[in-house]
Amino acid sequence: MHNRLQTKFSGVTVDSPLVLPAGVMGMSYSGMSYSAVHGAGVITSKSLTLQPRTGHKGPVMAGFEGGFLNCMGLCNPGIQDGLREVNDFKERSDTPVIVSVFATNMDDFLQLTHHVNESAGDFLELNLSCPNVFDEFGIPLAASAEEVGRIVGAVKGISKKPVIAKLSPNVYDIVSIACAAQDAGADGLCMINTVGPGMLIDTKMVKPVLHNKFGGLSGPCIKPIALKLVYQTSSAIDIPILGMGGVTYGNDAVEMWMAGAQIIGVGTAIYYRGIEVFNMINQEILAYLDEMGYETINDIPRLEPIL
Amino acid sequence: MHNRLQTKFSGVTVDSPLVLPAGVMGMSYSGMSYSAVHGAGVITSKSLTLQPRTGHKGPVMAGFEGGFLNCMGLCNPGIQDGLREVNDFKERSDTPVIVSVFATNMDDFLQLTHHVNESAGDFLELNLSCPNVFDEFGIPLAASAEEVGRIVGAVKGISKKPVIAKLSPNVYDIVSIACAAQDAGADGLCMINTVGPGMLIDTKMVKPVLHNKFGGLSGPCIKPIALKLVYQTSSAIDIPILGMGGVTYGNDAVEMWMAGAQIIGVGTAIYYRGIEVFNMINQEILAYLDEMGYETINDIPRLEPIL
Amino acid sequence: MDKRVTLKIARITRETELINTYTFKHNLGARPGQFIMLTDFEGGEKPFSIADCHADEFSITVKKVGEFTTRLFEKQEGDFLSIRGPYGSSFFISNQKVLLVGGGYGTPPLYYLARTLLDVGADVTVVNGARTKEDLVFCDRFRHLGVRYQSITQDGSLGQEGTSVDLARNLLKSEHFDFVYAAGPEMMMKALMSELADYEYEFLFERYMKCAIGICGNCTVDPIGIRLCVEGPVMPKKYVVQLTEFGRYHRDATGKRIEF
Amino acid sequence: MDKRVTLKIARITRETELINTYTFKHNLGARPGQFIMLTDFEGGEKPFSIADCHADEFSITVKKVGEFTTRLFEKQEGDFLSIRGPYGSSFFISNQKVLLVGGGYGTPPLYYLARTLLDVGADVTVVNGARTKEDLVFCDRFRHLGVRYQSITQDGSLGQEGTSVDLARNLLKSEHFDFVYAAGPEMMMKALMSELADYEYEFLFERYMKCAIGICGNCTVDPIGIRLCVEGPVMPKKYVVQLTEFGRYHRDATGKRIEF
Ligand SMILES: Cc1cc2nc3c(=O)[nH]c(=O)nc-3n(C[C@H](O)[C@H](O)[C@H](O)COP(=O)(O)OP(=O)(O)OC[C@H]3O[C@@H](n4cnc5c(N)ncnc54)[C@H](O)[C@@H]3O)c2cc1C
Ligand SMILES: Cc1cc2nc3c(=O)[nH]c(=O)nc-3n(C[C@H](O)[C@H](O)[C@H](O)COP(=O)(O)OP(=O)(O)OC[C@H]3O[C@@H](n4cnc5c(N)ncnc54)[C@H](O)[C@@H]3O)c2cc1C
Ligand SMILES: Cc1cc2nc3c(=O)[nH]c(=O)nc-3n(C[C@H](O)[C@H](O)[C@H](O)COP(=O)(O)O)c2cc1C
Ligand SMILES: Cc1cc2nc3c(=O)[nH]c(=O)nc-3n(C[C@H](O)[C@H](O)[C@H](O)COP(=O)(O)O)c2cc1C
Ligand code: FES
Ligand code: FES
Repeated sequence: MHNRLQTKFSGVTVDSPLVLPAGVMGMSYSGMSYSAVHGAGVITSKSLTLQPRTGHKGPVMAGFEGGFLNCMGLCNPGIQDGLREVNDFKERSDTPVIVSVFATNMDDFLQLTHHVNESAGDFLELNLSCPNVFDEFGIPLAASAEEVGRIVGAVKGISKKPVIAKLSPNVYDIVSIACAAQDAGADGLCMINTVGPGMLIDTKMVKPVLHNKFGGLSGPCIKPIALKLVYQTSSAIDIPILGMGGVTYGNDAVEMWMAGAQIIGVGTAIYYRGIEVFNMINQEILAYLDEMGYETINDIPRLEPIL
Repeated sequence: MHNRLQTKFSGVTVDSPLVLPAGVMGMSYSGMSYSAVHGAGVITSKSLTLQPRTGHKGPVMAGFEGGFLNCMGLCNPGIQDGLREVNDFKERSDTPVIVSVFATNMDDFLQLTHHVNESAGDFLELNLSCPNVFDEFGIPLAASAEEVGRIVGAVKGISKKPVIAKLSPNVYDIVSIACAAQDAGADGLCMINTVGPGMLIDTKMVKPVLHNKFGGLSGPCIKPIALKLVYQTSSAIDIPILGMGGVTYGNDAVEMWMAGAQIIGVGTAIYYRGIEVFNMINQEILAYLDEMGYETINDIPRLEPIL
Repeated sequence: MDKRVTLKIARITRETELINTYTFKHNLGARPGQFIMLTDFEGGEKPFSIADCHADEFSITVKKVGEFTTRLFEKQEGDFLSIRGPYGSSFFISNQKVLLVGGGYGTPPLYYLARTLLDVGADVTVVNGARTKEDLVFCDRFRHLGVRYQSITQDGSLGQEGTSVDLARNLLKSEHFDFVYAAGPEMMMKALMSELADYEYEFLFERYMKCAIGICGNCTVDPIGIRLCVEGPVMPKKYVVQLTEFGRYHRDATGKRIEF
Repeated sequence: MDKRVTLKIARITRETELINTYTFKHNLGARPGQFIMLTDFEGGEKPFSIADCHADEFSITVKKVGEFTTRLFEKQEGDFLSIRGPYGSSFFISNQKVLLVGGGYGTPPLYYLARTLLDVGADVTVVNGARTKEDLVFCDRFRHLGVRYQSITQDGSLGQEGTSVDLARNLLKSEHFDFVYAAGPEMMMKALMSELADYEYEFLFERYMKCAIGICGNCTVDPIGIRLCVEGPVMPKKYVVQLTEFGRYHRDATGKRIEF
C-alpha cells in the first residue's frame, strides 16, 4: 500500500517522518535497530568525538515536572567505534542514518568529516550546540553566527554527505545563526538541542542533584520553546528543518510540522511512552490525516510564516 | 509564638518568605488581600504603566505539560488606578507591597518612580524583562547590561523606596546584567520572569493558540532554569534575591533558598494547588525545618557558591 | 493540566435576532453554572455559560454584543471553534422547592440547572424575563421540561409588563421556596437580592475574564478578593452579601473599576 | 515522573570483608529482580539490586569494587544517600518447583525472590557459590527462610570445591525443576545456560547504566537492542538465547565494546 507518512528530507526519502535524535538510544547498532524496528524513520548516532569520552560522573539525569535534565557529557566510544556501530546497523537496515559529530575546534571537525565520508551514514550532523565549547572558539560556538558559518562552510567543502547543523536554543538570536549555516551551505538544520541548562537541588544533602551541577532540559515542557524557534527559523530560511523538542504524541508531531519542520525528532518521549512511541505517533499522525481528510503527511498545511 | 518563617529582605521584615509575584492576583486590592490572607508574606502589584493597557487579545494563556504560556500583554489600569489598589490594600494590611512598574523609556520610568514615591508601597520593582521593548532602548532592554545599569541608576537617584530590578532569563549572560543592576545601586533583584517565549499550535485550525502567537513560560517546568540562574547570580552578587519560577511545593521553596534566594515568589502554583498554596508551602517549610532540625528558615544552608 | 479542545459546531439554533445556541458533540462533563472559554483564534477568547450538557454534546447560548460575538454569528455549522474548560463553581443541587429567576441571555444556564434539579426530584419554578418578546429565550424548552414556568417582558409584549424580579416577588409573597437561583443582568440580581433576606440563594455573576484559571486576578471581586473564575461564577448568599462592588462597579480588561 | 528520594541509612550489616548490606526505611514497592540507582552526590550514581523489600524498609547488598563502592563503605548509619527507582523488569513468580542459582554478590536479589516464591507456595531450592567461604553471603538468611539450600566455594573451603553451576548441574540431573533463576557473574550464567536447553529460566544481567530510564542507550544488548534498564535486568530465556554478546562482551561508560 501507499505509505502516507513518506516524506523527503534534503533529497532522501524517509518512510516515517520520525527521527531518533542524537544521544538517545543511538549508542550501539542494536539500540538503533530497536528504535527503527519500532517505527523510527531516521536514526541519529550518539554525537561522536575523535577520542572516546566517558562523559560526566553520575547522576547524569534528573526528572522534574514536564521533563528531564541531562548532563551526559557527550560520552561516546569515539568516531572509529561509533562508526562501526553505524556500519553494523546499515548492514542490517535501509533506514537512513544521521551521523552526529562534535568537536571543539575546526581541525577536529574536519577530521571527523573525513571519517564520516568513509562510513555508511547518510547525513553528517554537526553538533554546534554544546553550551561549553571554549577551546578554539572564544565564546560558546553555538552562539556565534560567524563561527557557525565558518565551520559549516569548511565541513561542507569536504563532506560527501549532506550536512545538517544542529543549533542550540540558548542563544539570543537563533535566526541569525540559522541564516549563517544556510549561507555557508548547510543542507538542513536540526533544532533544538536541550534548553537551559537548569539545575535541581537535593534539600537533604544540600547538593546539586546532577554531579555536573547543570543539565539541559528535554521532554514535553520544552515543546513550546522548540515550536517557537522552529517557526521563527523556518519563516526565515529555505533549507529543511529536523524539528525536535518534547514531541510525545501525534499532535505534537503535527504541531512541529506546522511550525515548519520537515522531519521530527522524538527523544525523551521514549521514557514516557516506551520504545513503541515511534509506532504510536505514526499511528496518531495517520488518524489525524483521516480526521482532517488529508491524503498524506505532505498535505498537512504549515502556519503562515512570520513576515 | 516565635515565627520560624520570619526573614528579612533588604531591611524589611517579612512574616513569610513567600511572595505573590507581579501579574498574579495583584490586579485589585482585594486580590492582594485574598493572597495575603492565605499566607503570602509579600505582595507584588501587577506591573503598572503610565497609561492603562488592555493587553493582548485572547487567548492569553495556554497550558502544556509542566506549565503555562501567557501573553497577558501587560494589561493594567495605569499607575494612578493601580496605586489606588495598592493604597486600598495597605489601608487594610501590614503586609509589605512591591509596586512593579514597566516602561519603554527612561522618562516614563522616572515618572512612574515619582508616582510610587507618593504611594503606600514598600518597594519599587522595575520590570526590565519584557522581551519586546523597542522604544528608546535599541535592543530588548533586559538583554543590555548597560541599559539596565543606566535605568536602575537613574531611578535609584530619585526613589524613596528600595529598588528591585526584575531580570529576564532569556538573555545570554544574566550575571553581567545582575552585576550592572547591583553596581547602579539596586537594593535587590527579582528573578526570573517568564522563560522563552514559546508557542503552541492548534492543529485543527492551523493557528497559534495564543493570539499574540508567543507567550512566556511559567510553572513547574521552569524551576530548573530559575534555580540555575538564581544560583549563578547569587554566587556573583551581594544584594538579596527575590527568587521565583515554578515554585509549587515546600521543597521547591527550600531549593530556591539554597540556590540563594532570600524571599521566594509563588505564582503559577496557585493554579495547581489553589490560593491556599501559600499556607501549604509555609507548612511544608516548617515540616522541613522540623525534619532537618533547623530552628528557623534562616538556618537553612545555602549551596556552596560557584567560584 | 489545563486542556484545550477544538470542536466542530454541530448545530446552530437561532433563538432570537441576537441570540444563537451553539451545540458541540463532546463529553464536556460540566456541572450547571460552569462555563467554558471559547475562541475562534481570530482575536478574543470569551467566557460562556453551559446552557445544556449531556454525555455526547453540550451547548452554549450567545448574545451578539460586540466584536467577538458578532464574528461568532458569522460561523456555520461544521466550522471549528476551540474551547477550554469547564471552569468555575456550580449551583447547589437542591431536591426541594426551588425558584429560578432568569433575565435575558442569563437564562440559558438555568435550563441545564432546571433539568438537573428535576432529575433529583426538586419542585422547580422558573421565571424568565427580557426586554421584549423577541429577546425572550428558552420559553418552549422550559415548558417541555415540565417545570412550572412564567415569563414577562419589560415592554409588556407578552401581556404582563415588568421584570422577572417582579414575578419572583409575587411568588415569594404567596409561597415558600427552599432555595432561589438567579442569573442575568447584575442590576436585576441586585434588585432580587433585597427580596431574599430570608432565603437561601445563589447568583451567577459575570466579570471580565482572561486566564479563567484563577491566576491573572482580573475577575476578583471586592472586598474579599475571591475569583469569579474559580470560586465563582456561582456565588452563594454568604459571599454575595459581602460584595461591596455588587451592583456598583466591575473591572474592565485593564483592571480599571467601571461603575454600572 | 521519575522521582528521587533521599534517605538515611537505617542499618549497615557487614556480610563479608568486602560486602555490606544497607537498609533504608522507605516503602520502595519494588518487585524481585528490580534495581535502584544510588548516589551520595560525591560523583557517581550506580545500580544496585534489591536484596529485600518490605512495606517499611528495603535493602541492597553491595560489593566494594571501585571508587564509588569504596566511598559507600565509609558511610555510617544515619548518613543520607539518595535513590531513584525501582527500575527494570522483575522475575516471573512461579508457584511450582524452582531452582535458584546464585554467584557472589549476585545472590542477594535471589533472597527477595525466594521469599516471594515461598509466599505463593513454590518449592524452592537455592544453590549459592563464591570464590571462598569468606565471600559467600546470605547463607544464614536462606537457611532461616526454610528453603532447601546448598552452598559451595571455588577454593573448597566449605568442603566441596566448585561453583554453583556444578551444584545446579547435579540437581538438574536427578530432579525435575519447573523454572530456574540465576544471578551472578556473566560467565557463570553462560555456563549454566548450556545446562538449561530443556528448562524455562530467567537470568539477571548487568550492563553499564547511566540514565536507567531507557533513553541513553548505554545498556542495550546486541543484536536486538533491548535495554537492560527497562526490558531487563531480568531476561527470560526467549531473549537470552538471542543475545550474541552474552558472555562475550559488554559496553563501558563510553559505549565501547569490552570483551569479557
Ligand atoms: C462567567 C460568564 C458567563 C457568561 N456566559 C455568557 C453566555 O452564556 N452567553 C453570552 O452571550 N454571554 C455570556 N457571558 C458574557 C460574554 O462573555 C460576553 O458577552 C462576550 O465576552 C462579549 O464579547 P464581544 O467581543 O462580543 O463584546 P465586547 O464588545 O468585547 O464586550 C461587550 C461586553 O461583554 C463583556 N465582556 C467582554 N469580554 C469579556 C470577557 N473576556 N470576560 C467577561 N466579560 C466580557 C463586557 O461586559 C463588555 O462590556 C458570560 C460572561 C461570564 C463572565
Ligand atoms: C542491574 C544491576 C544490578 C546490580 N546490582 C548490584 C548489587 O546488588 N550489588 C553490587 O555490589 N553491585 C551491583 N551491581 C554492580 C554495581 O553497579 C557496580 O559494582 C558498581 O557500579 C561499581 O562502582 P564503583 O565505582 O565502585 O566501581 P568502578 O571501579 O567504577 O567499576 C567496577 C565495575 O563495576 C561496573 N560498573 C561501574 N559502574 C557501573 C554502572 N554505572 N552501571 C553498571 N555497572 C557499573 C563495571 O563492570 C565496572 O567494571 C549491579 C549492576 C547492575 C547493572
Ligand atoms: C540523554 C540525552 C542525551 C543527549 N545527547 C545528545 C548528543 O549527544 N548530541 C546532541 O546533539 N543532542 C543530544 N541530546 C539532545 C537531543 O538530541 C534532543 O535535541 C533533545 O533531547 C530534545 O528532544 P526531546 O525533547 O525529544 O528529547 C541528548 C538528549 C538526551 C535526553
Ligand atoms: C499570568 C501571568 C502574568 C504575569 N505578569 C507579569 C507582570 O505583569 N510583570 C512581571 O514582572 N512579571 C509577570 N509575570 C511573571 C511572574 O511574575 C513570574 O516571574 C513568573 O510567572 C515565574 O513564576 P511562577 O512560575 O511561580 O509563575 C506574569 C506571570 C503570569 C503567569
Ligand atoms: S480570569 Fe484570571 S483570575 Fe479569574
Ligand atoms: S541506562 Fe540508559 S538506556 Fe538503560
